Amino acid sequence: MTGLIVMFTFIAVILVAFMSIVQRSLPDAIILFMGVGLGAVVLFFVFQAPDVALTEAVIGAGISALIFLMALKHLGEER
Amino acid sequence: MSSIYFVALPLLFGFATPLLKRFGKNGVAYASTAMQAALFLLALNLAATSSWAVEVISINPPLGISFILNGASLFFVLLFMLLMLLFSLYYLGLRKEEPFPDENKFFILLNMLLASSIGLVLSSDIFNIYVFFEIAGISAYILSAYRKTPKALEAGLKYLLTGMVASAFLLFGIALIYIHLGSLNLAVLSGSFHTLPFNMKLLIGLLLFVGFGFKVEIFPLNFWVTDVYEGADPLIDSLFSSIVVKAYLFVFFHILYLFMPASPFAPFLLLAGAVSMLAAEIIALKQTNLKRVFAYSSLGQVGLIFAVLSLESRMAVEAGFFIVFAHSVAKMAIFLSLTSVIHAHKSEEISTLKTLNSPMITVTFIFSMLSLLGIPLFAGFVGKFLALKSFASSGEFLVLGIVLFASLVESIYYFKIAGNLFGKGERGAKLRLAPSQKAVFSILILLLVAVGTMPWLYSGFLHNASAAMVDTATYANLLTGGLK
Amino acid sequence: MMIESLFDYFNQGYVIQSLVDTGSMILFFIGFFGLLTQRHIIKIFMSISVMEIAVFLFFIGNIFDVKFTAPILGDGHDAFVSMNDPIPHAMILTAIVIGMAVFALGVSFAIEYYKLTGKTNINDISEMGER
Amino acid sequence: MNFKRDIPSRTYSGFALSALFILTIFNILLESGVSKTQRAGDALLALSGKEGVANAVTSVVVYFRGFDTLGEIAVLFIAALGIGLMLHGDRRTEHEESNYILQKASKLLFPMIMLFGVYVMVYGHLSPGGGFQGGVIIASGILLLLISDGSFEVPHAVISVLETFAGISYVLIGLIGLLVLDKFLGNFLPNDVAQMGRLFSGGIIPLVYIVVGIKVGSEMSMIVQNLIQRSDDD
Repeated sequence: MTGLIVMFTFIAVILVAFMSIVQRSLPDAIILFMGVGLGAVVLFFVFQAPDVALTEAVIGAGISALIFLMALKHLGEER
Repeated sequence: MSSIYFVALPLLFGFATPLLKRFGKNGVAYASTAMQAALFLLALNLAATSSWAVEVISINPPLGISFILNGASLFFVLLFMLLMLLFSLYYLGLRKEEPFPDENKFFILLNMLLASSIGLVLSSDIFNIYVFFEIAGISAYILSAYRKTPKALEAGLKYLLTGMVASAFLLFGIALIYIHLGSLNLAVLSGSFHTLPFNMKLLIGLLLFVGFGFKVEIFPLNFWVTDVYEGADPLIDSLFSSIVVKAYLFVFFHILYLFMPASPFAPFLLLAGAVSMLAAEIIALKQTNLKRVFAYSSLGQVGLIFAVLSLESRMAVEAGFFIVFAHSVAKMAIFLSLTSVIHAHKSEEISTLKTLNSPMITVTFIFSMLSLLGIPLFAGFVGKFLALKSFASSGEFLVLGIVLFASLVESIYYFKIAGNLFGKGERGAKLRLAPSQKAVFSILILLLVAVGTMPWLYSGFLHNASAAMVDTATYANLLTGGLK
Repeated sequence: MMIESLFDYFNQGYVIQSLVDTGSMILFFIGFFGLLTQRHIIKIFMSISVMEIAVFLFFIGNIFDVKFTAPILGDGHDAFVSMNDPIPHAMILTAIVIGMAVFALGVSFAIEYYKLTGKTNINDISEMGER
Repeated sequence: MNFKRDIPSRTYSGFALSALFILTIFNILLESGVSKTQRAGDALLALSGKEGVANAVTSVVVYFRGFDTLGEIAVLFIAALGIGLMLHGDRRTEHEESNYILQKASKLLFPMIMLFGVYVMVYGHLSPGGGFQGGVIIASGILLLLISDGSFEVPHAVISVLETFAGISYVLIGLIGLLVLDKFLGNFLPNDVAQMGRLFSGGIIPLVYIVVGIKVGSEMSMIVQNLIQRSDDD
C-alpha cells in the first residue's frame, strides 16, 4: 500500500513543482509551491518520519509561505 | 583547557551581547577583543603540545561528534586567531572616527565567523562540517551586505545564492555518503570509502567538489567572487581572503586526503588550480578598481594553493601551508591598508594611490606585494620555492610553467600599482592613523620579514603540521581505536 | 485478487527505493532547471527550495524500510527494535530549519535591493559591470 | 563575469542538465541493490534506549548530536540578526483595520495555537515534535495576531530578554556538561529509564529542547514581525 501512495504522491509533487516553476504569474507559482511543501509532508509521513513531517509542515508550508507572500507584496512587478 | 572554548565562547558572547551593552558604549568592543586575546593564548598553549588530541562532545566517537587537534588543524587555528586579533585591534582604531552602524551586530557576526572557521577546521564529523559551512556562510553573507548600498546588497545576494546551491549539492553528497557507508565520522568513512564502486565514488566526489568548489573559489565556480569583493567593505574583504577561504580550503583537502588518498581525480584538481590561477592573473591585468585587483590576486593565490595541495605529497602540503601563511598575512595587510586609503580618499580607483601620503601604508603595500610575488627575504619566497620544487619533483612541468607565467603576469600589475604609489604627482594631506592601527601594520610587516629572513624559525612547526595532515592512518585509528 | 498482488508488488523494498530515487532526482533537476532558466529572483529562491526538498526526500526515502516503524516508543512499542534509523531524521530536521533561515535572509536582501534599485530580474542585478 | 549572463543559453543548459541527470539516476539505481549496510543509527537506537527518552529522534537531535543543534541555533540567531539589520523599518504606521471575521476568528484561534505550540515543545521527548516545531508554531500564533490586530506589536524588550536567557542557558548547560563530565553537552542530570513517561525523564534533553523552543519561538516572531512591518511601510 505504501508503495502506491509513494508513487502517486511523487507524481503529483513533480507535476506541481514543474508547473510552479514554469508558471508565468507569481502568486500562482507561490500557491503551487505550497502544494509541493504539502506533498513533501505527506511523503515524509508515509516514510515513517513524523518529526520531519511536522517540521516540514510548520516551516516548509507555514513560514516559507509567509516569507514568499511578503516578498511577493514587494517584488511583484518590476519598476 | 579544552578546544571547545573556540566555538562555545564566541557563541556565549553572541547570545550575551544585550547584557554586555549595559557596560557602556565600548563594552561590547572591548569584551570581544579581550575574548579574542584569551582565545589566542589558548591557541598558543594548545599548539605547544604537538601530540594528537581528541575533544569529545556529548558522546564518544565514532557515534558522537569530536574535535581533532593535530599539527595541521592547530596551525590553522593559530593563524585564524592571530589574524582575527590583529583585525580587532585595527578596528578598535578605525571605530573612533568611522564606526560600523549597529556595531554590536558587527561584533557578533565577526565572532560567529571566527567560531565557525575554527569549527570547520577542527570538526571530525561530516554533517557537523555542513553546519559550520552554513554558519560561516550566513555570517559572511550578512557581513558582505552590511552597508546596505546597492553594490553591497548585490554582493550579499549573489554570495547567498551561490551558497545555497553549494549547500544543496553538499547535502546531497552527505546523504549519499550516509546511505552507502552508514556513518558520518570522518575516520570511519576514510576506512570504508574505498569499498565503494568507482561510479559512486565519482558521483560523491563530484557532489562534494561542487559543494565545496563554490566556497574554495576554484576556476569553474568562482564567477561570483570578484563581485562580492567589490561590493563588500574592504575591511570585510580582509576577513574573506585571509580566514574564510583558508578554512574551506583546509576542509576540502582534509576530506580529499581522508577519503581518496591517491585519488584518480588529483590530475583534474591540479589542472583546475593551475587554470584558476592563470585566468585570475590575466583578468587582473585590466582592472582599475583596487578591491577588484586584489580580489583577482587572491583568486590566483588560492588557485596556486589548490594546485600545490592536490599533489598530496608531504613536501607539497608543507609548501601549501607556507603559501597559506604568507598569503593570509599579506592579504590582511593589503586590505586593512586599503580600508584606511578608501576611508580617507573615498575612491577605490588605483589612481587614488598617486595622492596617497602615508609612509606606513606605502611600506605595507610594497612589502606585502613583494611577499605575494615570492621575492627572497619575504615570507612568500619560501612557499613559492617549495611549491615549484614539489611541482618539479612530481613531474608536473606543464603546471610549473603555468605557475611561473602567472607569477610573471602578477608582477606586471603589482609594478603598475607600485608605480602609482611612487608617482611624482602632488601628495594629499598626510593620512592620520590611530596608534593601534600603526601597531597592527608594523606587526604584519614584521611577520612578513621575520618569516622571510628566518624560515627555520617555524619550519619545524610547519613540517610537523604537514606530516599530521598527510598522516591519515593515525587519524583513522585515533578516533575509532585509542581514545583520549 | 489482482489488487492485492499489485499492493504486494509495490510494497517491496527495492521497488519503493527505485521510485524514491527516480522521483527525487526528477524533482532535483526540475529545481536545477528552474535555477538556470528563471529570471525573477523569487522564482530562483523557489527552485533552490525545490532542489533542497528533493534532497530531503531522497535521503529519508532511501533509508526508509517498509517493515520498520517510526523511532518513537509508545502504543505498543516498548523497546527500540525494528525501528527506522533516527540519525537522518535529525539531520534533515536541522537542514530544513537552516534552509529556511538562509532563504528568509535572502528574501530580505532581495526586498532591500528592490527598494533601492527596483530590479528583480537576476540578469540586470549587476551594479559593478565587468570591464 | 556577470552572474547570470554567462550561464549558457537555455538549450545548452538543458543538454548539460539531462546528461548529469542520466548519470546520477544510473549511478543511484545501480547502487540501490547494495546490501543493507550496517548504519550508525542502529547503534544509536540501542543507546537511546538507556537515555529514558521515548522519542529517539529527539535524543539524537538534542543529546547525541547536540552540537549540530547548537550550530543550528546559531544559524537561526544570525539570520534573525541579519533580517533585523536589513529590514529595520520604523515603528508600525497606521495599518487599516483587517476585516471583522479575521479579528474575531483570531481571538478564538490564538490561545489554541499557543497551547498546541507549548504542548509540542514541552512533549518533544515523548511524542513527535520538539523545540524547533513548537517554537515555529508559537511564532505562527504571533503572526496571526500581527495580521489581525493592526496595533499589535511584538514586545521587543520581552523577546530579547527571553532570547538572551535561552541562548545563554543553552551554552551554559553545555559548559556545565564540560566541567562535570569532561564532555561538552554531556548529560549530567540523572536519567533513569524507570520514569520513561514522566515530563522531566530524560536528563538534560527536555530542558535543552524547551530552551531551544523558547529561542526559536522568540527569533521566529522577530523575523515575522520584521517582514510584516517592513511590508507596511510603502
